[in-house]
Amino acid sequence: MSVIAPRFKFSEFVKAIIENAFWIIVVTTLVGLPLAMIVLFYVDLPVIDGALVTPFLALTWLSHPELALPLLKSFLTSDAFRILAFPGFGFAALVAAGTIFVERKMLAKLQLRVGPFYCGKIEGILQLAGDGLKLISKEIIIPAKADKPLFIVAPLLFVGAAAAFVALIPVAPGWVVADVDVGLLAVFAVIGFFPIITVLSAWSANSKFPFIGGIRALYQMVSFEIPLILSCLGVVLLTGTLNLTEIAQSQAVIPWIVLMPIGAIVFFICMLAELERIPFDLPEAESEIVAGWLTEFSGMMYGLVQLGSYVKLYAFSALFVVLFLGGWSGPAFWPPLEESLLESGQELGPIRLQLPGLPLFSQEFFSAVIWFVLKTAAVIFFVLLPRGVFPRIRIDMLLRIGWYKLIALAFVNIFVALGLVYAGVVGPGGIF
Amino acid sequence: MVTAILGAVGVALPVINVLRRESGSNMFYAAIALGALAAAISYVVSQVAMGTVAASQVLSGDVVADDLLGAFFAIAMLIVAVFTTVSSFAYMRERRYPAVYYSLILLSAVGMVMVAYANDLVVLFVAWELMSIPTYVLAGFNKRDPSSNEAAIKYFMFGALASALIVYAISLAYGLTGTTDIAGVVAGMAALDASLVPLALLAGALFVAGFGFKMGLVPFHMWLPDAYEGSPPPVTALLAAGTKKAGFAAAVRVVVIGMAALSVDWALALAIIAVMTMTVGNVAAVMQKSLSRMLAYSSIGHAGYILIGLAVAPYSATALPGSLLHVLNHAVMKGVAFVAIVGTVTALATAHIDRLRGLGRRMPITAVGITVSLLALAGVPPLNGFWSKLVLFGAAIDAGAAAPWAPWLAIAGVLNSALSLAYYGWVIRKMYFEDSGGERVREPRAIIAVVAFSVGFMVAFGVYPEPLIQLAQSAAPASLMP
Amino acid sequence: MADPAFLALSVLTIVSAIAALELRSLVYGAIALMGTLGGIAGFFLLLDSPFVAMFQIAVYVGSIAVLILFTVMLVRRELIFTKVEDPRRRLAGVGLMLVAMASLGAIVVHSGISGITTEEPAVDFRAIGADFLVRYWPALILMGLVLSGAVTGAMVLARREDTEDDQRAS
Amino acid sequence: MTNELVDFTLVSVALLCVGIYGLAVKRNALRMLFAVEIVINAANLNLVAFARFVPDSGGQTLALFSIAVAAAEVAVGLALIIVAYRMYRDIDVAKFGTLRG
Repeated sequence: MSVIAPRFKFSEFVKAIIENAFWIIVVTTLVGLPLAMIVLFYVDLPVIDGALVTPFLALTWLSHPELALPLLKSFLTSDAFRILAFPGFGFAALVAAGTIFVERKMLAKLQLRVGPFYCGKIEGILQLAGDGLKLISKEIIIPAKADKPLFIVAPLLFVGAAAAFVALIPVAPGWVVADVDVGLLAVFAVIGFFPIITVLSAWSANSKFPFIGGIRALYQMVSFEIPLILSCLGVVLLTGTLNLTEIAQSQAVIPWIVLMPIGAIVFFICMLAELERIPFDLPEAESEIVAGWLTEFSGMMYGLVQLGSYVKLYAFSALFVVLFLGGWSGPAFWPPLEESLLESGQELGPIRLQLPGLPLFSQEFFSAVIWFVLKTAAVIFFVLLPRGVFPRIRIDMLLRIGWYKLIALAFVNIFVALGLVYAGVVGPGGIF
Repeated sequence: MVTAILGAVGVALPVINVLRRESGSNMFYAAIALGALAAAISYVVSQVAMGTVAASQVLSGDVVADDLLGAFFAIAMLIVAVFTTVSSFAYMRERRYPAVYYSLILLSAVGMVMVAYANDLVVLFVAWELMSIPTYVLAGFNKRDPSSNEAAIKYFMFGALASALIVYAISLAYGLTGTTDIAGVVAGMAALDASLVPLALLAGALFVAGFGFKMGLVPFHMWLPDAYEGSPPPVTALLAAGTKKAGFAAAVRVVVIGMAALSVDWALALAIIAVMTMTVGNVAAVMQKSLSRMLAYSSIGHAGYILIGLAVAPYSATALPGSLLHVLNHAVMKGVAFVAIVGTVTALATAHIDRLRGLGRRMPITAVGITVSLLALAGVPPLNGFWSKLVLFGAAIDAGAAAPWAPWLAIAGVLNSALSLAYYGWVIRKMYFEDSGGERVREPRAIIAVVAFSVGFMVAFGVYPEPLIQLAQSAAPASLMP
Repeated sequence: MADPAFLALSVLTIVSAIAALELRSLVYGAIALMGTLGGIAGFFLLLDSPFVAMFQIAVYVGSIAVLILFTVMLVRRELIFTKVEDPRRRLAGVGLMLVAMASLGAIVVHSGISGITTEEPAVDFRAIGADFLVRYWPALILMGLVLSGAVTGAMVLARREDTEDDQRAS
Repeated sequence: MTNELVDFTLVSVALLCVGIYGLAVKRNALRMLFAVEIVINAANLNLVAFARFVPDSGGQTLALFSIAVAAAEVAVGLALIIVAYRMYRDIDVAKFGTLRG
């Protein structure tokens, strides 16, 4: 009998449960409900089907499929859904999680290893969940001489900046969290935050390896931002707008990568550098400086930074799709369904299959999203691929590439775009 | 056109440097820079000589005015830039990064010229920055010399503050009139609602403060002696004779013309600043031990003389021409004085007045240059400085009919000139009548050339000043008279 | 009357401007300066000028703040936290600031611009582009020269002379 | 637009005064640079506010120019400060004392 764990007594167990239940009931009725009422007093509740939907009504409706559907529909068009779930952070985090798993598995296959194997029996598909649980349950260690507030806030800011980046990316016509007129400029504004957050977190750890890594990240990101911006200018010249939705829509006929391959290549290389992917992963070069600016992070803070960097990867890939690959445009996947099918359902012998309240989304929407996800996945694949193939390059080589070659190529691209505009190929009266 | 030549060459120089993959070869870059400046100056002069330049288009709607006022200042500033470049032949011989050095001089020259030509507050501001930012770097170009760095930091801090104040002033002027065009601002200021006048005055004060930092007017002059003493001497020539004059160019365009529309006693304020400036400058100059510091204070004093013209501009037709004339003359005089200091610094490694004993024997040509320029600065009759001062003081006395305080300006100016003659004379006495017993030193040829040219200039226009006065009179905007 | 967003922004901007000057640590000062710059960008958004706002964030946060932080971090760690100043001078400065604020504020409030609001639509940012190319093209060229001069000058200044000779030799 | 022009101008004036206070009192080179930035931003705020109420695009154009110029200025200023730091191992302007007179 161990001393640490006392002997289990069933009566004690039951008593504990009852005590807990008692306190929960008391606290909810005396504090929780009044608080909820006060909050609800200030919240504008939605009106659906002519009824004011209070939370209580919503709960009753949810138990009834026919009534739940309009509720769901109105939730799907709400801002909260956009920000948290679909074009916003939830979707991006899902893609990011998928990316992490695919990366590990794919690299393993490239290098004739097996990769994650045991977790979840089938090819280790639960590995990610396992890792997440591990990271959450680990202790967060803060170095004794670190600048605590900055050190704690930095990962949150990193994820926040990545989420802000995602919010600017349109996924389907009208499906974007923040549809700003100067979207591309806003993207650059958001990208500008990453080096600052990186170098601040590196400085705040008060340790050598993070600082070296942070300074490297600063050099790298700042010097590749310039060709990144310049390579986008060609697209802006051809479309005459900074709004990302309009840019994507302008490529219904032909994606700009066909007309401006140089710009696309420059953008892609800069993207690799901004994302600190191999062969440009000097800021976290694990064989030289432990883990670069991530060295001192532990537990969920490390997890947050990883999440942020993969969300950033998704966002950059999606931006590439929007700028150069035509966004969501592509042929429809299946012919539009008949109206009657939606309205009255399908007779299947004795039963009639019908869901009220359909369609939730239009056909074009599904087609657009599928095209967008496919294209993004393809770009992500190409971002991941170099990791299995290329070695890491030196910092001076990296900066030389950025300052001499890429900037020159980006200018070439701008002149190509100008030539296209002046030759009348693109623009009013042109072919496209 | 001028911008195109100078700007293209200025940007091209570092590129050539990178392409040639070598350091040194000072002469090569200097020759290119000099060629560009010569092309620019001959272009401007030929335009003026052929008479294709319009008289004065201050109130035209163009962003850049191609007029005589601009051309006049452009000639003055390009001469200074040439002086700087030529004297750098000697100074930069053993130093690094000559390509960047000359390209910065060219860029700054573009900025000065465009300040003179600018007819819109936006262009004026950007040109002002183009003039200033390279000079911050040039002032700190001697990286191993603490005093050069200190000078640069002081200059930078005050310069940055000045440009921030100018933006603020422009923002107020823009807000009050709804346009950035100087003509539009003038028209708007004239038709201002009475309740807005305090804001307009605030804008005017901020303009004066902003430009005043560059010009070295008295409440804003504290950076100037340090910056002039610490910077490399050719750069000091550029600062004292070039950027300072650009400040006056901007002031002529904006403060005098723009604020003439505000019928308040801004002129009296300028006059008070003028008297303070010349008195402080000249009194402080007496106490200096270093020749470059003394000249720095004396150039504060001269800023006061030039300001006389701006102050009495509404009351006298000859005031602005007098200012312009003195700007040109002072550019040449101060330029050659600082170039001569370059000579003493490169040959004797000092600019200290006590160490200049016997300079008349050791470096005769440099000493002649210093002597003639000092005499001209003091306004001794057969030299050009005399005529510009005469025109200026005459205008002040002339304006006495309309403004009773104006003749006092002339009196203050004459007294100050007398004071300045005293300390200039002291320097001349050190050079010629005391002997240090040193050997004769070989003088750099580039400096001999500059001295020869400018002594010729000063004596020639001292004896026969008519063409310059004519030019100044046609350059000054005439629409200002009440 | 001003709306809450405006009030919040103005408090943020002014407080962080004071904090940028007064905080003991230079790193936090730089962060507070970023707060000021971001607040100004927020004002630009309130003024329906999203282009300038985004440009402000991209330039100030993307380059200026990075440069400042980089310089701050180059400096020795003790220096970041030391703050020497003359208390009397500071007192005088605070007094001067308050007097200036009060008097300038009085001038502004009592002048004719109080009470102006506008219902007109904001200027489209495409008009700015047209302005740049049609009216202010000389300024644009000069701006290019400014930037190139500043970059070459800053590079020459910041280059270390003691180590570069070794690098060249190797 | 529910805000009045004068509100923006007041904020701008307050920032101007804070910036000038910083330049007058602080002797740390970097803090003086901060103060200059604050003044420039006050001017930009003024410009954009006036541009909104006129309404006209000129103010926004000038604000853009001024932002870009500020970037160039900061680059040069920081380079000078770095040079000074290498020489004195300090960034206090009061300690850079070689020029007197």
